[in-house]
Amino acid sequence: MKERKDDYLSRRDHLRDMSDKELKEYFFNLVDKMVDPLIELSYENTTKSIERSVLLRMGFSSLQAKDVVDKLNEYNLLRKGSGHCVYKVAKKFKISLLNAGKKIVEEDGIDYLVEVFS
Amino acid sequence: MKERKDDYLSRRDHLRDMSDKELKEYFFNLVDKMVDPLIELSYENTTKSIERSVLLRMGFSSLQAKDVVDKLNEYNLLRKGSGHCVYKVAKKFKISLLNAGKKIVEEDGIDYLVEVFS
Amino acid sequence: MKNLKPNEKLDIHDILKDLDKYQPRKRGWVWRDSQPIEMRGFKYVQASPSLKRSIALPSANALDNIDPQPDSVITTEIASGRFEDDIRRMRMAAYHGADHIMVIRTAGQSHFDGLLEGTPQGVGGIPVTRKQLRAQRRALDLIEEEVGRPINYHSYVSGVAGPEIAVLFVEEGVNGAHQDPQYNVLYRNINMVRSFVDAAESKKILAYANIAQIDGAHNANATARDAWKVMPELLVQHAINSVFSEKAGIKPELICLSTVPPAASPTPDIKINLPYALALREFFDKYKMRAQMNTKYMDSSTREATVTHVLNLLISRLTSADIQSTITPDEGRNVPWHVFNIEALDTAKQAMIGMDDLMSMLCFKEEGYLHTKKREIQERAILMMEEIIEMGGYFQAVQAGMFVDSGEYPERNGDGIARDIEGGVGNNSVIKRDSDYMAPVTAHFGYNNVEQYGKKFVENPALLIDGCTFERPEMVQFIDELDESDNVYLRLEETEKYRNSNLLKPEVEWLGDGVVTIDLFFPTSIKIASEAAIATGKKMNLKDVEVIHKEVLHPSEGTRIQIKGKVDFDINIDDLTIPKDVETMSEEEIYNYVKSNPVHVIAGTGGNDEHSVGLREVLDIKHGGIEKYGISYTYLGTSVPIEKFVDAAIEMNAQCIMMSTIISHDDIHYKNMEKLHNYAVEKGVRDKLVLIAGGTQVTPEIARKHSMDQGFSRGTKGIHIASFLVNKIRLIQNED
Amino acid sequence: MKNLKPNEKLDIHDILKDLDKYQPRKRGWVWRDSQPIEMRGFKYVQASPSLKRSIALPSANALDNIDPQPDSVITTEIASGRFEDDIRRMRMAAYHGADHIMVIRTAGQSHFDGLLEGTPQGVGGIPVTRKQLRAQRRALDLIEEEVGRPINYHSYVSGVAGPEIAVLFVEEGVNGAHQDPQYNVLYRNINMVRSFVDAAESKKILAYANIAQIDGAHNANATARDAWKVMPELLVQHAINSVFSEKAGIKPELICLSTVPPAASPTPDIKINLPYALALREFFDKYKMRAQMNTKYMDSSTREATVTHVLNLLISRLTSADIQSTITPDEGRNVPWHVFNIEALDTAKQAMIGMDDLMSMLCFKEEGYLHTKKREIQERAILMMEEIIEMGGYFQAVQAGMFVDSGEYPERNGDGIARDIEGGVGNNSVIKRDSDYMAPVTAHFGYNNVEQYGKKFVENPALLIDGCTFERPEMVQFIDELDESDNVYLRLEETEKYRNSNLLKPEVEWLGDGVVTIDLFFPTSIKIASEAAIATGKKMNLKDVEVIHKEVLHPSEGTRIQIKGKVDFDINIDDLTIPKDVETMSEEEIYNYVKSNPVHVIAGTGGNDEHSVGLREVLDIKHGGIEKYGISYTYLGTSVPIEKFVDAAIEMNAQCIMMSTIISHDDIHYKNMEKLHNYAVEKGVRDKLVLIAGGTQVTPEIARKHSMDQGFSRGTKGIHIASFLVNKIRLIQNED
Repeated sequence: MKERKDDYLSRRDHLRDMSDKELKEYFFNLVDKMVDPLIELSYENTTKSIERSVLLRMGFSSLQAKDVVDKLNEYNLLRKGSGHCVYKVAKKFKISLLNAGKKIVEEDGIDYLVEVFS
Repeated sequence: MKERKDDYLSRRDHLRDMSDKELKEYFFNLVDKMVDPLIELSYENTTKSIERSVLLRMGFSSLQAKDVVDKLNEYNLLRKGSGHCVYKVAKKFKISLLNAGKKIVEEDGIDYLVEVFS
Repeated sequence: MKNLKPNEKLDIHDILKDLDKYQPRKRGWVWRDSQPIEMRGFKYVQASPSLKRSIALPSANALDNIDPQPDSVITTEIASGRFEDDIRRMRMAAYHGADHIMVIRTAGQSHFDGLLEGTPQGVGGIPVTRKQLRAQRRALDLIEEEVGRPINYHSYVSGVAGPEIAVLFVEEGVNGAHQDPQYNVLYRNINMVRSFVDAAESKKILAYANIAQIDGAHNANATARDAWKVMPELLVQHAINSVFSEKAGIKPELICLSTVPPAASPTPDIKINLPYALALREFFDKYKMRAQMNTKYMDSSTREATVTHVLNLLISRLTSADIQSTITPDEGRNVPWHVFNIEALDTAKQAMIGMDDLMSMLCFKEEGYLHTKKREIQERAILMMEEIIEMGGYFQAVQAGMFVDSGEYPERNGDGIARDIEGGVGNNSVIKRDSDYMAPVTAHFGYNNVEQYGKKFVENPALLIDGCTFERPEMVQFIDELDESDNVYLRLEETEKYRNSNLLKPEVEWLGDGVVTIDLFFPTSIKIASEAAIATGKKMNLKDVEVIHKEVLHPSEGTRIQIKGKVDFDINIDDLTIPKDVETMSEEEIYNYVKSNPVHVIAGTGGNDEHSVGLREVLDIKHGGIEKYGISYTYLGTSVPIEKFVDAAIEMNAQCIMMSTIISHDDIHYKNMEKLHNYAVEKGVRDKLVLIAGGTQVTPEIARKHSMDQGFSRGTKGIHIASFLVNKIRLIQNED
Repeated sequence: MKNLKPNEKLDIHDILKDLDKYQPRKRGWVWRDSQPIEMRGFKYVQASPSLKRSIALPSANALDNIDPQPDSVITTEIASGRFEDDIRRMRMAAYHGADHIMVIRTAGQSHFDGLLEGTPQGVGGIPVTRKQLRAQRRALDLIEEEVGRPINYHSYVSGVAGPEIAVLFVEEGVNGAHQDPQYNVLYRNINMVRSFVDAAESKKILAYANIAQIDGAHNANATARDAWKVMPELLVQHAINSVFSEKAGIKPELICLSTVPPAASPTPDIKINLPYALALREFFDKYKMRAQMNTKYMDSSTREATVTHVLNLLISRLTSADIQSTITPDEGRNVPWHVFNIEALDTAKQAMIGMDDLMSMLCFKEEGYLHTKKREIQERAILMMEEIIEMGGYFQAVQAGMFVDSGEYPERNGDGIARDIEGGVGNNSVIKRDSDYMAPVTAHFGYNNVEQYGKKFVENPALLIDGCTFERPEMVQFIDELDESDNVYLRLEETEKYRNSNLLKPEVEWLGDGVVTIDLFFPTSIKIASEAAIATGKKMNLKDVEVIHKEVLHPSEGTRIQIKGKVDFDINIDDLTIPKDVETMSEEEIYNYVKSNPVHVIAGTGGNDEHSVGLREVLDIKHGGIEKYGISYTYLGTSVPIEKFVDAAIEMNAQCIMMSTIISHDDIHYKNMEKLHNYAVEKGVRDKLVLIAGGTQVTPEIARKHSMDQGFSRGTKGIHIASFLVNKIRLIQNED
């Protein structure tokens, strides 16, 4: 930022007459204005790490999760959810979740996913 | 002293209603009662150390002062003041204070002192 | 695995055994059970229940060894880079009052996009892995039983693999974690969009397991040129993370603000730090305070750091600290060593107990500087937020370099840390979720269309797969070592000869590292003293000698130099003569013996020594002294001429002389012992008399070396002396 | 004698030369000139003017080395027993803020009925003699000019030769003294009648020269079993001495109460100490407070003592301290060493400045515990005095054992120190003055019939002899040495080879004593660790190895042991390689060179290191960095991969790489230096590039050893780097 002298005394004019309580309320109103867009952003998006964390919870090891997510990302399928993809393949082929993951890594399950999510 | 349980709460009865200021005044009244006899005692008495300190101030070295005071004590003359004795001898024989001291140690001046203070 | 025994070392092999099958005993954070306690007549208000096993402060030995515990959770940070050595330190720390153990993470892991496995060695901390976490949690499960208080285990959810690490933490029983996307953005140069998206997921996961979260705002203090000028910004940073966390699902009572008194003496410390502490606590009263000690104004003096930290603890006691972190006083010069973790913990315990219930006596002035300054900090923070919103929000503000500027807002020096919205590690890695996006797991944040598979899954998406690892821990896969050249087994092998063997080597952080510290004063300038110190270290057979601290006492009269270096020899325990414990007889046995064989003791302090407290305690019946067992004594008082002891013993027909001697200057205590012995010989009574010397600088060995029959030091009780005396008198009588 | 130069040692031979002719420059006590000051934008309220020369706190190096001085006079206590070694320590202490130097007296002198002469060695302090006093005062006269602040010199008027010693103090320019007859009575077993009679004379003499008087009440804390239980008695003791002193002629503003916070943690320190401090200050507000630190609850841990002392300083700042005494943190284990006097002084300065103006923010609660407890202590003291008077006065009370009883009055445990009115040293030695008693000297207390020689002498008895030594210092006789086998010349001879020679030996209290301290941790029990430590010390070539501190970290995992021992070798300065100062060029010269020879630098923190403050300070024009001299730079940020430095240098055609590296764990900083060098070699640019490493653990030697051209550490300014860089670039260009 550009350099600027301390102009606190002139800037604070509108705060001067607030009580301590009002000041605190105003503070948290401003916080909400900063934070709400960030929460919204997080609500609507995912990342490779999030997707790997989903697979971990589904019983994958870190190595397995990485391979599955990388493969799904290659095919632009993470927008559907990695867990979702694994779930779909497992259901479809009536195999375990871990085997479904393996199938995806081996690109066996990818066609099915591309098709079902198209 | 004999052992005694803490009886503060019963003993303090007469102090309870004093203000902080009154308490302080009372405290120092009691101090005076303890200290005045000690000051009185000091006013009326002397010691070998006091007498040596007088001689030090009169220009005697610690070794000289010790000898003079010991000699005067031997002849029960400290009640007159060691400095007094030295002063008397110096005046009488028209010698310096230090020489007067020497004279006393050598028992030369003692007779005169015993006489003049009798 | 069997419980730990205090007198047996924890065996790391035991910890590693069957680790793949170990499951943590519990999840979630535990606060101390804050409650008033009473001990030895002292009432403590801001306190918590005593430990089953602990080590009291050194001076407690004059106070019946009481070890009152304060109310705050107390943190220690461990960072040796070898988790197996950290574990030993955890155990030491727990005994000294730590119930929150932060194991620092290795530098650089935050840029690793994924999880690490195995147990490679780290720099300045360990690589966080499942195996490392599980081994340490397993050890802590044992240690918390040993000391009798739950211990919170803490690690770090930052970097580009946050959500995965958060899952790991839930699965492995981690109880507290750092999580603050702003830390990634400002200090790790991780892309800000990625950081916030990941953070919401991470926080939701932490929330699930009631893991306490600590933010990263304190790093601004450590980074800014003048740490106290970022106070307004700190309020903003705390606010962003706290409110974001709450909206992501964490309960306010598990959202902890990491706050550091930003200034330190020689600034007017409390004048700067107190208004800030109040400003913060007033605004953020629904959250918790993790009070950290100052790290910014630490040099290599451990004394100076200790004083600064006591002043930090004063701020905690004047305001509040739910978690009191400790910073080791050596952090300004090296990655913390064992002894300094313990020093920091003792300092916290000592100061917090010492300042117990401080605010029952004090209040804050409601008018004047304190209120004005507190309010000013708050207003400056608000003004900063107004400008951030005006700029278009947080991302734009960071991009413009609004944060960690060295000017106190609204002053700007133009030296803030600016990050590009489209830059940093992990840029462009965020993926928009489609409308049919779904994740069949517990604690997933954000849009999750499980409804497409049935309404019943909305509340519990993991039901779709019959539960995830959070409900079914047995699903977790354990990976052991991946790196054959860097793992705990190799490290253990290297130091195996020091493990449960007869070989010892001094250490500071790793078993057998051989490092020792030497404290030296040379009557010369700092430059010459430094070189002389290194030369001295070499002559003392040290390798790798380095100066770790310099202190000018006067430019020409003298300099203090502390050096470290490595010894390259081992100490074989078999070669040492370990003194045996003085055997104590039963009270009954002593009493009966003395009843039929009267024992009289002559006691006093020798020579020109006026310190009689210790002696009177071992004599007096009221203090459990020898009188209790029917032994009679004549107390000659203080500064007793040596001859008088022996003369009195002859006169009173005594069996024993007990001479107390505290002053040890110029070896006067030794000289008096020899004098006592010689005079007794001269008088022809030496063989009939038991001669005992006592005093703080007296040891049994020293006393015996100087012709006494026995010596007693600090901590001696009447029973020790009475036992020795009765034994010795029996021996003498048998000889006769 | 010429003034002291900071870079030259004080020569004890100079001090001793013509000492018989030396007269002190002034008499009387000097308070600090308490006034607000401002420094580097900080305002200090409880402060005093800066010293001309001083050594700031270590961390001040991050704050432009400011060294604000607090308002209280600050005391240090020196006790090596050799006055010539004490003098060197005084000089060090003055630089660290001491302006009240107490030289402790040797044990046992108080029973000597007369003055000692010469300079025999003492135990735990020096024998007070004229020669010793004069030499030390002479040294202080020089030292106070060196630091630019008057220094108060302090000694002891107790024992059976009080009045003589008081005279000596006036004659030799002593400025402060302990004087309290109760100390003689209770702790030295000197007859009480004699003590009080002597005391009045002593006090009158002290009063004459405006010597500040400190009482001895604090000794009751150190003696009582539970120090806080004597609080009521302490008020009584203070009252007796203060009022007695005032009646003997001392001005209230020179009557100082020696007060110690009686309790220490793990008791609830402030809850006990604060009400007491208030009780005392309320009653004794016309006198001065000499706040001493606690000595009772000190063990061998210097850390613990330091924390206790900071809490003591908190009491001083919550209430008041006209004189702030310091207790060395090693007092629990030995007669203080040089470094610990300095530690104690730094602790006081740091804490007092840190807590500057504390009470502008706080107030005491007017109702409740604090007031109730304060009042209770005062009332208990009053009840005690009532009983004393009832018993027949002070003498009777002492005889009955009223004092230093371990019960809190009115509780009595029957273990007080009882003394016989007709007992003790000097019993029956008081002589009643006759009505013609006379003493022709100044400052004589009590009955003095000078009127018998003329009315005009009443106001000035010394006129009778044309003035005494107080008016005519030339009358004072100087005695040099009396003991041929024990005097300063013999001691100087023994250590002459270390005095202004090329030989150095480490020391702790005496020149060439050879004592060093080693700090060790062994992963084992306290008993084995102690023996292992002694064995280690021996293997490190130490003689007389002794354990001075033990700290259990865990009963089986580890113990800290500190040992001391003596080295028996000398270090020859001629054998050392003393690094030269980096020569700095003039700003002008650098600026002109860079103007015609553009210099560009690539800078960043290396590897996984996020600490950038130090680097940015030496770069930035605002902080006086290299930019100021026209040197341009590219800042690559933090955690820069090593290769990137070299690649950027090639790309930007830079002349220099500056890599900052703070993390030194596991020698990562060395490894990165080598890596940088090797990569530059690999890329074929090493000989054209200046490689500089910087960081707190980097030294020029270490950096050069690891293939850098130069290293820079703490305290580096832009000009140092710019000078080096321009020089080096010139060299490279000349080689081309």
